[in-house]
Amino acid sequence: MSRAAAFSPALERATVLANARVAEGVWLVALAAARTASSVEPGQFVHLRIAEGTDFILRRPFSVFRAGGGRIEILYQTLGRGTRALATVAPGVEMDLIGPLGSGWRIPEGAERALLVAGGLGVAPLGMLAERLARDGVAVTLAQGAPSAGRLLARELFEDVCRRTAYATDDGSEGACGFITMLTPELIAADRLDVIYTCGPEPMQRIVAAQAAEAGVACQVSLERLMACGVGACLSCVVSTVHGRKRACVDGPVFDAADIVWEPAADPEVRS
Amino acid sequence: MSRAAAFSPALERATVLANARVAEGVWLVALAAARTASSVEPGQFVHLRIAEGTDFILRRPFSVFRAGGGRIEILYQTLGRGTRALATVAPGVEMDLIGPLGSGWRIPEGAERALLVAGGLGVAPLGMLAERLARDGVAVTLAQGAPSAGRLLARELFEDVCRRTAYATDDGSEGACGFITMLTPELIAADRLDVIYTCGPEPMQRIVAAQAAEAGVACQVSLERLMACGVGACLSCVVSTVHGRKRACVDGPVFDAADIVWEPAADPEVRS
Amino acid sequence: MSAVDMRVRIGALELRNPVMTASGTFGSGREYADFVALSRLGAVVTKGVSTEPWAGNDSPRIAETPSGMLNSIGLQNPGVEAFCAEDLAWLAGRDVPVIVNVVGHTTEGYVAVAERLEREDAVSALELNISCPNVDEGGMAFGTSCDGAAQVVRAVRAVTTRPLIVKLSPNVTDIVEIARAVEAEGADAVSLINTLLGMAIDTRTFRPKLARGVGGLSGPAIRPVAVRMVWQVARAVGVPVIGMGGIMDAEDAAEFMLAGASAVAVGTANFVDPAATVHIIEGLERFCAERGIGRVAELTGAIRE
Amino acid sequence: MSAVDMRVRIGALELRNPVMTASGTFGSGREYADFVALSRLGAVVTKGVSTEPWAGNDSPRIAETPSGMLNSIGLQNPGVEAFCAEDLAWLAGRDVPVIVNVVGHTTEGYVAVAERLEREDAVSALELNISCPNVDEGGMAFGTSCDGAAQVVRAVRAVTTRPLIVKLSPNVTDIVEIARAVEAEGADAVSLINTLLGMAIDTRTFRPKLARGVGGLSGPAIRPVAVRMVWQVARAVGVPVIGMGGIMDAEDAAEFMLAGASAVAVGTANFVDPAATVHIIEGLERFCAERGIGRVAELTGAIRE
Ligand SMILES: Cc1cc2nc3c(=O)[nH]c(=O)nc-3n(C[C@H](O)[C@H](O)[C@H](O)COP(=O)(O)OP(=O)(O)OC[C@H]3O[C@@H](n4cnc5c(N)ncnc54)[C@H](O)[C@@H]3O)c2cc1C
Ligand SMILES: Cc1cc2nc3c(=O)[nH]c(=O)nc-3n(C[C@H](O)[C@H](O)[C@H](O)COP(=O)(O)OP(=O)(O)OC[C@H]3O[C@@H](n4cnc5c(N)ncnc54)[C@H](O)[C@@H]3O)c2cc1C
Ligand SMILES: Cc1cc2nc3c(=O)[nH]c(=O)nc-3n(C[C@H](O)[C@H](O)[C@H](O)COP(=O)(O)O)c2cc1C
Ligand SMILES: Cc1cc2nc3c(=O)[nH]c(=O)nc-3n(C[C@H](O)[C@H](O)[C@H](O)COP(=O)(O)O)c2cc1C
Ligand code: FES
Ligand code: FES
Repeated sequence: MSRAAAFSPALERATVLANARVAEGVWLVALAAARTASSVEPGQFVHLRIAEGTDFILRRPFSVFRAGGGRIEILYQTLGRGTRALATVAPGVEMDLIGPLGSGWRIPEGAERALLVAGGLGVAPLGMLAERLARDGVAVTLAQGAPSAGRLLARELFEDVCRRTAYATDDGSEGACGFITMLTPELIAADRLDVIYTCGPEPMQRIVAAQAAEAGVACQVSLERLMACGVGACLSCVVSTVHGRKRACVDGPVFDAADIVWEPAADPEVRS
Repeated sequence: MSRAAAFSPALERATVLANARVAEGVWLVALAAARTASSVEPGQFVHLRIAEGTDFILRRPFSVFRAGGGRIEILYQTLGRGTRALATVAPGVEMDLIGPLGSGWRIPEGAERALLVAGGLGVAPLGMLAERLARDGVAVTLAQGAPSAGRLLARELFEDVCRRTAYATDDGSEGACGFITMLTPELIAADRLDVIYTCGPEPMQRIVAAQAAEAGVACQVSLERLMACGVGACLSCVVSTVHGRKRACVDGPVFDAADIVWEPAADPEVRS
Repeated sequence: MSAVDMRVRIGALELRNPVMTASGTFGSGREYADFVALSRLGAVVTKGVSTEPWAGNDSPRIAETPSGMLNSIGLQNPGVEAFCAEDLAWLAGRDVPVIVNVVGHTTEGYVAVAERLEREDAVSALELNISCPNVDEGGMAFGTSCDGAAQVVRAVRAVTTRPLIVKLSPNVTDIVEIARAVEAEGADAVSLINTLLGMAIDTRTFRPKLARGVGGLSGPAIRPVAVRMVWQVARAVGVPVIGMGGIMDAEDAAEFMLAGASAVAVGTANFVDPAATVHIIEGLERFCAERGIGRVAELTGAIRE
Repeated sequence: MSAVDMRVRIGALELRNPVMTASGTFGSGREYADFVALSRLGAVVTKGVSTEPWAGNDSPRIAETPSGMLNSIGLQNPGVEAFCAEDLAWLAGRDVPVIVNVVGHTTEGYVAVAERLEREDAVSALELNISCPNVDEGGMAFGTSCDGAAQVVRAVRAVTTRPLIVKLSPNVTDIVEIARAVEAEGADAVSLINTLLGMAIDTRTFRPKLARGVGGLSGPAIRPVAVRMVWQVARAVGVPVIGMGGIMDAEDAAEFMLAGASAVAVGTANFVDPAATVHIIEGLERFCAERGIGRVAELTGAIRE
């Protein structure tokens, strides 16, 4: 199991390079952030300050979707007031971020085949991962679920680096009609997988974790929690695990699925 | 004594047309605000919302410096967080204002000669007044005091419409060296004035009021108070008068100097 | 959008919708008549009225704070006679229930105002302000002890037939015990919260920003405290609760109703948006319609725990 | 910029400057070591520590509010043994005074932690947290009555030789009387304020935003309340006051000192700017230098009234 040596996080002043809508309610912002871009590992995130002043007292955590050439990209959904405000920020504006943060995806030694399962914005932390796996010669399959064809995200990137892609949409406008978890058992069975990576709504991740456990395949999940500090100090972001409560911001957001003690599905913070 | 029939105030969505620095720490913002522009009287003000959100919970009151052609101009000093934020607003941005508000300057029936005494940003409510007086055939003298020559404001406008202008600067870089109130006794004595209008730091207005009283000339002052509602409801902005406490936002900001019960000079809200 | 029944009851009082103005922030309504058709409102709550005229505190009387403001107006008012002759006379014809906020330095002061108002048909209800932090005697002193609160409510209850609302102070260890005490004395409703006692100091002059030193904190900053108190009180008393404290929009109003409020009052928001009350009424109707809620009163206490 | 003497005294404790971290917002310091050289700080105040490990409350544990946040962490901590072995051992070598925040469900619980810490040289002082709103037993209950506060302070005072700071709850009618009660029992200093009890409800789900329902409000929203309480307490007690509540920058820190605080603590601001403490120390030095103030301690109580 390899996990890159943690690069210590720092406060970085980033400049917005571009900020555009890529699908209904989904935007991509590119930021000039050289330090983070050169040190971030797949699955890590940045903690972004939305605006000066006290209107947004909490930073917002976002996965780094892609990084390179001194810039990072964040794929985000406009959900609440912070992300809606973010969508109005124009190129040239400076924003500060803390990054890179968190423990990212781990690539098992000698892995040859991997399955990525994404629901909705769950693709966000998988972009860098797919590229890294492909570069390392791992055969990657992506299974992506979305409300409709137009909401399938970053198809180009994934179709470029993945051996195979499978889609499911709620309305059947592309791929299978229904949840992506209807396709995953077959994808798991079809292949001798070394690892499954998943991100998306927590109920979905839970189902994927169960399917992986049943098939005896290692599985990693990326969990979202409300975060204040982002650096492990405040205990806002705890996840129940078999080893006790762990902090999503430093011990995660990526966890071994087998360690998670899943919480009741009605958890109001799980929304995306 | 004529005072224009009060035009009822309204909430108006204004668009920033231009916003530029005109002197050290002084800016002029022009707003497209047709309703206010066509109804505002000299000495009235608008109550401007600096930004959405709750970072600036209180609006900021500003005199209308000039109005016409569907636009109003505000001359303002960057003093605190609100005015500093205002100075960063770019053309095209929409801001909402309430206006026109307050009771403006009154022009005595048959007035022939008027003296305007301004200290610092005190020129702001005098721009429209000077134009109106000139239009009505009143001979206007302006006495303006400022820290230095570069801080004498709107000279062009006043030199255009005034019969005479007199300046005093703290550093003597233009006009007399010292306070403008050193020049006013002479200006008052030189002319058979019908009325004196003054705006600026409260201690200055108080001295001018005393000089006017001594010379037996009617005098109007424009007072600043912290304002929450701007429409007479909250009683934030009271001024002590011989008729009891009056609201600067509706009963003023212009008052007959003879009615004012001047408060101790250390009043921390008097700053400009 | 389907029609939503917006009516609510505060004891004997039926309101056409649950949105009223918060005392002291809306004058007597007249000042906002250019922006709001008063007949759209659930009720107008007037500024505090005392027997004799009160001059209030010195200036400066307000200060801006993060997401809030401090005020130390000090209940400046022209006294109940002038109030009846001018404000109330003007309000009488406006087709809106009028709730008069009553203040006093002493129990007798409160009683005298209530007695005088008993003669005025235009008064729909009284709101007893035992929670103003901005006067030296009376005001908050009554509202921070059960005995003090009970005593003044008992005395006023004896002289008024109007619905009696008691406005509670948040500056207490246990607001529930005060609410219970005033309910026991015959209050028909409680309203909360009044402002939190606060202070701000100018780091330029080293002086308090308010001439009086301390003042009352209002606005969105205090909303979480207000929602918590409304929730605590609503589950502990039988009388209706009128919730307020930092309501800026319809979502905020809904939050108070979910916590247990039967109606809400809008204060500081009027200064931000002079038509805030109407926007909140419209928004609340939309809020219900979008969720298939037929009567706004269904929101009261509908928090899921 | 002339040199400003930034040292302050909290009883027997001399700090190199008046800026410390607020308990629970800075972990044990290690988490912020990438952003702040800990030896720059006046002191590190650790998160609350109990005898046995506490699991804290369920998620969600925080919510954003206007200019503030709610938290209901619930004092999750690994217990005093693990704390000494890990956090304290790490902190011991950092050249910064360590103040340990002590919590308990019972008086015995507080006493047991204080006794255990008596053996640790790395502990510069104890901060007795009798004001946490996020636990069912103990916590705030002790801090909201004079008797409760006095009792726990007396018991801990008997077993510790370290400077004893008592952290007060703002959720009381009269914080001065509590401050006096703990001073009378031998507290060497008081710190205030802990969070205000608040609540927020999600109008989408109709559920409280915090799993626990209520939580503690912190951040700039509460600053006016905190400044007022520091001002009230500082003029009423003889021991030093450590002020906190919404300090975001050096001006805010100065405001608390003017109100009477001898030192300040920075909490929520760390989440906004992980180097907030250092920025505040630098800003405070500049603040004094610009005004020709030679010793930062001169600010304490320098309000002009
Ligand atoms: C490690 C991590 C990585 C993430 N990566 C992405 C990403 O790449 N793209 C993306 O669109 N979203 C991502 N999210 C979720 C994203 O942080 C939230 O959608 C965002 O914070 C919502 O902010 P808001 O102001 O629009 O919502 P509001 O509901 O107005 O926010 C209120 C508060 O709740 C928090 N919050 C709300 N929803 C979430 C959530 N789902 N997770 C965490 N905090 C939340 C906010 O940060 C804020 O503190 C990630 C979350 C975590 C924890
Ligand atoms: C009727 C009227 C007309 C005015 N016209 C002008 C004008 O044309 N040009 C101009 O530069 N200034 C004018 N002022 C003063 C102007 O309102 C303040 O300079 C401005 O509000 C400062 O805001 P701030 O956020 O920068 O200051 P801050 O000190 O950060 O503001 C904090 C609070 O104090 C209030 N405040 C601060 N200073 C004053 C002040 N002097 N008067 C009133 N409120 C104040 C602010 O409105 C705000 O509520 C006028 C004031 C009044 C009452
Ligand atoms: C300027 C001002 C004046 C007030 N005057 C009164 C008053 O006279 N009587 C009263 O009971 N409450 C008074 N209040 C309190 C409000 O009615 C309300 O309880 C409080 O402001 C909280 O609501 P808000 O946050 O929506 O403003 C006043 C508040 C403000 C801001
Ligand atoms: C996430 C969080 C956790 C906290 N944990 C503790 C704690 O363990 N012990 C304690 O005494 N106070 C705790 N507090 C209160 C803070 O120390 C401080 O008193 C309060 O937050 C006000 O300061 P601020 O506005 O600067 O945050 C906590 C506050 C927050 C926000
Ligand atoms: S967000 Fe503070 S510990 Fe994770
Ligand atoms: S600002 Fe409200 S009465 Fe003048």
